[in-house]
Amino acid sequence: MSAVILLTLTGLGLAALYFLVASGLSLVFGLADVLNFAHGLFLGVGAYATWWAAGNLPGAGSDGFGFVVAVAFGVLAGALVAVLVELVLIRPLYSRTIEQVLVTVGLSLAGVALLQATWGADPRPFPRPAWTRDVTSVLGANVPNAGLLLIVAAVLVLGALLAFLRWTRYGLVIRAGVENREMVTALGIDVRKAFTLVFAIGGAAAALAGALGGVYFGTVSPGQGGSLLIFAFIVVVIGGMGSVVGSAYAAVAVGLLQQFVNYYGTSGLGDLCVVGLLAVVLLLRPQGFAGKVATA
Amino acid sequence: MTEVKSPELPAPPAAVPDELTPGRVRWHGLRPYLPLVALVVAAIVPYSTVNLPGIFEGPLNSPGTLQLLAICLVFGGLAAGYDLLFGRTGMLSFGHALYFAAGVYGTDVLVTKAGLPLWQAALLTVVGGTILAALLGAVALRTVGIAFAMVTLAFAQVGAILVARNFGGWTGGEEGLPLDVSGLPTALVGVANTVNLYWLALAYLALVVFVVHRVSGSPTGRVLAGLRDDERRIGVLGLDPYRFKLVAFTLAGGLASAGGVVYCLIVGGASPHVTSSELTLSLLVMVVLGGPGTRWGPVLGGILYMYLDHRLTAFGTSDAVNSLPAVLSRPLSQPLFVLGTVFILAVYFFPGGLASLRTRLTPVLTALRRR
Amino acid sequence: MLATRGLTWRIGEVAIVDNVYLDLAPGEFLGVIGPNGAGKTSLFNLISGLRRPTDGRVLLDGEDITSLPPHRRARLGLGRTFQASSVFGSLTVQENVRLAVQAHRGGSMKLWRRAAADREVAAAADAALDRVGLAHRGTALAGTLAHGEKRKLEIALLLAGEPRVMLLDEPMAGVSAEDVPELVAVIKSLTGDSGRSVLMVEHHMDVILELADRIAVMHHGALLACDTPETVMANATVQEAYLGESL
Amino acid sequence: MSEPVLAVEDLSVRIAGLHILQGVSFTVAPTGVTVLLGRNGVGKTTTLRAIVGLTPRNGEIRGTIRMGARSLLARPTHRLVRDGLGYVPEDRCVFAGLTVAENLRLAERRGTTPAYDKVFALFPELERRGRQRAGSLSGGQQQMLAIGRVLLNDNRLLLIDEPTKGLAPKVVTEVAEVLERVAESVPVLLVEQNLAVVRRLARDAVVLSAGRVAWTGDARELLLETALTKSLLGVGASEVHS
Amino acid sequence: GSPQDTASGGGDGAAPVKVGLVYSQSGPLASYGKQYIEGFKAGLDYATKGTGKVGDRKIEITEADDAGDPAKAVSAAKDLIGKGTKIIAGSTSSGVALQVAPIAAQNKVLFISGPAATDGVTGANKYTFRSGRQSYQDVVTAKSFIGDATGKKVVVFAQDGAFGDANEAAVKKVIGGAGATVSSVRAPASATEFTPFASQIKAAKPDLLFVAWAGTTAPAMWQTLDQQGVLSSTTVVTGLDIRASWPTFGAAGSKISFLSHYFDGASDTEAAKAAKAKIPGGTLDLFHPDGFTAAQMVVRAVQEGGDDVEKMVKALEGWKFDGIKGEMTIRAEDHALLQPMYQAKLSGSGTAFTATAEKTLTGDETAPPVTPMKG
Ligand SMILES: Nc1ncnc2c1ncn2[C@@H]1O[C@H](COP(=O)(O)OP(=O)(O)OP(=O)(O)O)[C@@H](O)[C@H]1O
Ligand SMILES: Nc1ncnc2c1ncn2[C@@H]1O[C@H](COP(=O)(O)OP(=O)(O)OP(=O)(O)O)[C@@H](O)[C@H]1O
Ligand SMILES: [Mg+2]
Ligand SMILES: [Mg+2]
Repeated sequence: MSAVILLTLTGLGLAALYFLVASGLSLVFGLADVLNFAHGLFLGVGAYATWWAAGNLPGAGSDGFGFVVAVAFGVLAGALVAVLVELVLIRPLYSRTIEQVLVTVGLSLAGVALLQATWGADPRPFPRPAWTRDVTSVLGANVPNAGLLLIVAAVLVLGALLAFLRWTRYGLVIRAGVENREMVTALGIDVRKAFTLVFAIGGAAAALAGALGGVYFGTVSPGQGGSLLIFAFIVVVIGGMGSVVGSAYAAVAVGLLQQFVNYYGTSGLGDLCVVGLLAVVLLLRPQGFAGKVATA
Repeated sequence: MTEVKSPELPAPPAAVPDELTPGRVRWHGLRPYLPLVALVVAAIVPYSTVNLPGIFEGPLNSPGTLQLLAICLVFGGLAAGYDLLFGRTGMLSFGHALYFAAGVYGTDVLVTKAGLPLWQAALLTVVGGTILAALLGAVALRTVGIAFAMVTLAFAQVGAILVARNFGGWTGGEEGLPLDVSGLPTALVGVANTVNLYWLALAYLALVVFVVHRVSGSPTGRVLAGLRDDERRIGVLGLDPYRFKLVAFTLAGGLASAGGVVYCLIVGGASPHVTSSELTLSLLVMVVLGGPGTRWGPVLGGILYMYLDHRLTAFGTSDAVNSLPAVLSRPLSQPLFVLGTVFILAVYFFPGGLASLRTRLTPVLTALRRR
Repeated sequence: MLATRGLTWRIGEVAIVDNVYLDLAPGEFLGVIGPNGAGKTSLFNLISGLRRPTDGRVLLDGEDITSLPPHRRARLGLGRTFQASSVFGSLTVQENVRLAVQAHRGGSMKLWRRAAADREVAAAADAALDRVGLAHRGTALAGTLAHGEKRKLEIALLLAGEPRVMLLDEPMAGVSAEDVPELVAVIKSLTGDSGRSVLMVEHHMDVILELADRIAVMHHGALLACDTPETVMANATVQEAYLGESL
Repeated sequence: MSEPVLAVEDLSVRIAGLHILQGVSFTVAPTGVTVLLGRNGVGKTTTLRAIVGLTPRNGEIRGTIRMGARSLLARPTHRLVRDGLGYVPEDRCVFAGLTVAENLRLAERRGTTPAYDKVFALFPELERRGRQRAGSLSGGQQQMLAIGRVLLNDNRLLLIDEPTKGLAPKVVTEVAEVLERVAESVPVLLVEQNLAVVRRLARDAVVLSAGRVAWTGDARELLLETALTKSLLGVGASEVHS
Repeated sequence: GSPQDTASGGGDGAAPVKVGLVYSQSGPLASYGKQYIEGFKAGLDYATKGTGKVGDRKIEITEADDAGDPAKAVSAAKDLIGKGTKIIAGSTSSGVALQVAPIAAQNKVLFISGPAATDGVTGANKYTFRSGRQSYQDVVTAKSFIGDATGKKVVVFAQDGAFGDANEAAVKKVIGGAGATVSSVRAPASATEFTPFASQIKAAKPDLLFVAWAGTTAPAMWQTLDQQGVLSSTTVVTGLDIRASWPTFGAAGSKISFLSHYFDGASDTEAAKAAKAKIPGGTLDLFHPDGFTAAQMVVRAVQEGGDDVEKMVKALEGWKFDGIKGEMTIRAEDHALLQPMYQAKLSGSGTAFTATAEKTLTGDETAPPVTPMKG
């Protein structure tokens, strides 16, 4: 019994991590229609900026409020980089979707190499509050606090994103802009601003995932973002392109599936099952869990 | 018709296939023979001792240079084959690496573990790779757009996981599997015979270009071009989109596994690099770098990409780079940084890829000539 | 020739196409009118196979084709145009039509032939282009055509397939007044004694009146009436729901 | 005669090497409907798009376009629209993935009260179908949405490209009536193929032919003179009055 | 020119000796590569007494980056061989070592593999040697932690793939052969969440847990083992990675018994002192000895063999010498490098950790079984 509880809670922690990574990806993909391969870079920027801030920024540290400041700095850095990327690289290519994807591919290559050139390829210990290393006993299962932290953060991010989409006009503007940018401008709306904002939010979400991922793994390394990215992609697609709620469901499904299969099955089966789930979902419901049926 | 955009990727920046534009002005009678001339020139390159300092490490006929060129040529062919899917039919597959990897590992395992003679191993591998593509394509093509990209990615990922698992020690896991050369024809073994590998790669490239060219110029190629624009319309005209896409997918898969066979011989083994989704991504990069849907673009893109990929490691450690201040020299010594940056710049400044250079340069050239 | 039996398409509770019985005799020209949103295009989608009906059957020459995919129906001689032009934007006008001709001549896989060398296909394509008056635009990319030209290309694509039953969805929409008579003539020439049947949705009443043998009126997905032009035009409901007071 | 609301002077547009417009000049009067006529492909849509600043990237524009004293060229589209230039494009361009209500909400301009009453009075269908995705609307319903979207706001000039295309005769009449009423308060530059509609609405007419202006003047005059109609529009007077 | 040309090695006495180093300057193993090259330079200096020459012949080093990709390594090797290089060394990763080794045999040049730990390099062919340790030696060292193995329960926790396979097989042979029951828990190398595996291990209640894990996910793995109480309930043995990774063990570090190939302070030999003095920073690390030893072997080969590769091979086979780690022997039968190995403990906290040697095992004690030479 305690094994099931342990696996469920740690699986949810993993799901939360996947969701945090996927949420920004899903937002940018769903709204701005950019399949952002550079998302891993934003993740890395967030993680390294937090790491750097904890050691160098006055007021920031690895514990208590200092840690919050460090994470805030990391998130800000991620958002900033995302905005820069949008302004300089993505914006001039609007309506050329394929090229946008390609630029993000190039960026993911160059960006990760840049992180590596600056801080080396080896993992560095990540500054984190001591309590995140401990476990909380839940019905006899030792659940890592870092996982619980991720779950809380994921729920908060989910709420914030939904509020953004529901209560502001931006969601509307961007969804329309993806379909037909020209027409949105012809309605008197500066669609460029909205797109930049979406990138900023996507970047911030990624950076938060990077920082919390650092807490979870205990280290930060340049390739970390990339390895999480593939699962994030799977989550985004299973969840239905660009549906934030769908991503949340999919993350939970993927996290739990992986955890339980890895425990009860043989090694590596967890990954295969996730990939299998992706294939099955797409074949049965090409639009994903939450995608609407397109009339074509 | 009340129509809704389905969540599909738009077709790639389309180029009208050369083959389908009849009556284009031929500048002179020689033009149709240019590919042949290029082929002959490429074939006699190994007889030249010309030294191109900075471009190659040694003279053209040195094994190091020929090896590099051979790898470039294979990827030129691979990119051209991938373009059959991406540039010409508008199918964005993220799993093309799988069929290439099937070629590499198929040959390697059959020769090294099963002890088959090379020709049998090669034949079996290409047939097997083609069948694999046909089977997986038959499933994956039930989806379109991003979903298709993701299903193909998922299949390729399964391949990567299986190779990494090292079942029964067959694939060598992350260490890869060196090719057992004891049963191979001696002409393919040893540094002194690198030139034969070069010719093999050249032959592969020529084969792919020829096949892709013929197919795109054929009635089927016309249908593929139509599919790229509007699949529904093709159906209403009385053609089964699924069948045509499956043929393109299978053909491209077969060509890729043939490329894998050649690559395995050139590199002398298999390593899990070839199963990674990054390889498919780099194929995409190559095609775009060159110009999707054009005859020579993908080939040039593939050659250039692989050349940079290999040569940048040398560039990164060169004195010129090392003497720069650390802010510059550190990133520049990372080959991937340079490659990524070059690629981004290329997307910006050559939107149609290398293939569009000609049309872009023509006005400049004529202006110059008039002077 | 073409018949629908209780054809119904529902989305949720709403019937978009509601229990439609329609018979199209060989050589007959049936005009379909009805207010916007009556379900005319949806009916075409069901007949051509782009949509599966929730109920009812589609018969061609007495054969049930309800479960066939679009391309199989096309091969049986069912051709259609689209209300929103859908042409192959990255191909030239000529290539567009050649593709259609080739599709008609047999869709078998020809991987190794030279497409450009097939003179017969080219000739048939040029003939089709000539008929709609687009021959001079042959080398233009279809994507860059002006709206009216795309409409003509749509018809050329249809012609190339030499269908026995043609579904035309508002062929005149957006065609400049000058070209209307010409296009009407083209469509007229398609029928006549050739035995081809046409089902045409059109809002230009004068065009409908000139071409149609019978007129079907759709309203809220159901077939309100299907009769001779005179009877239909005299129908009070049609007057009120569709025609309104004339300008 | 008072100052024109819009003055186009010597407008030339080249797209991908093609001279689509070659020195087009005309004005739009501050009241009533000015109609832009011409065969398919003469450049009517191109003209409208040049005015709202939507010429494609690979296009080249020369000449001047002025609204009052202000030059419109080189100003971004969204600013032009916010300053009161309403545009209804040829292919309607409703946002297929958004609901009808969302389409309308998107068109609300900040700082003004959207005139939903007016729009719903004109097109009750739009109110009823508020939650339907615009992509699943019928062609005519989409057209209503496209026009309704623009009418939510106050405009100084409306550019409308073939609004009656694909509409049932009854709706054509309705749209024409709507436009007639709209034109009482806002000047309209209208592209229209339906000559009956033109006859009913147009005050001034500009006829384009192969990228040039072939005729400008009073619309009634154009439609009355058989010879003129025949030579410019290629239709007999009988058709005009049918 | 002819397409079959390869430059022939300069025959006369005073021409420099070309040595090609193909290793990772970039890519995931760049920091291993860096240690290797630093060690090599120090070793060359040491073995040539600061002259960089053997006799009157200068050793001319050409470096090439393989970025961890065997294809690039093979290209670089072919290029070097084509230019007349007779000695190639390097190979930071096992994949590279395994694919370059056959190239060396096909072209009859000397290949001295570097940090690559795969057992497959030993006995690969007549021309292939190694300057580092191999997985089997790690496992034998691990065995020394449990004393008498009879009746003990041992679990191997390893990642999927060849590295894990090799370790699992070696443990079965070495410790299982000594009477212990060995079972294994395997996990994908890409795993990010280790609770299921930790639970499996815990359920098995082993007397000894042998962990073979490489890569950036290692810290998360250790943390989970610690949190789930595995580290405190049994003896856990693993290999000690490079210094930079020590802080990532965190609190878990002091609960683990380490086997070590090398760390600063593990030995106090002549060579170690010389190396310390020479390398930048003055602190030795895991892979400095591999480079250092390689240089010693290169110098020996050139001294005895001149330009004749066959003679070089003869000169290296059976050679006993003093390296950084102490007495090293190149076993003639399969070119295994017999060398001392260490048991170590990690102590400290934060970013300051120190390793101390608990016990040194001699080269003979850790000798792998002889593999028949394959080619
Ligand atoms: N996928 C869908 N989901 C919901 N409603 C739909 C869908 N497709 C069509 N409809 C509705 O069905 C009705 C019929 O649409 P259809 O396009 O067939 O009309 P139509 O008669 O062709 O009109 P028009 O003359 O304007 O083209 C419309 O009210 C439309 O909104
Ligand atoms: N983006 C473009 N690239 C190339 N040619 C174009 C482009 N846009 C328009 N054209 C060409 O410019 C010409 C004028 O087009 P435009 O759409 O303005 O015509 P129109 O008068 O609105 O015709 P219609 O009545 O059919 O709508 C056409 O020949 C068209 O092919
Ligand atoms: Mg319709
Ligand atoms: Mg127009």
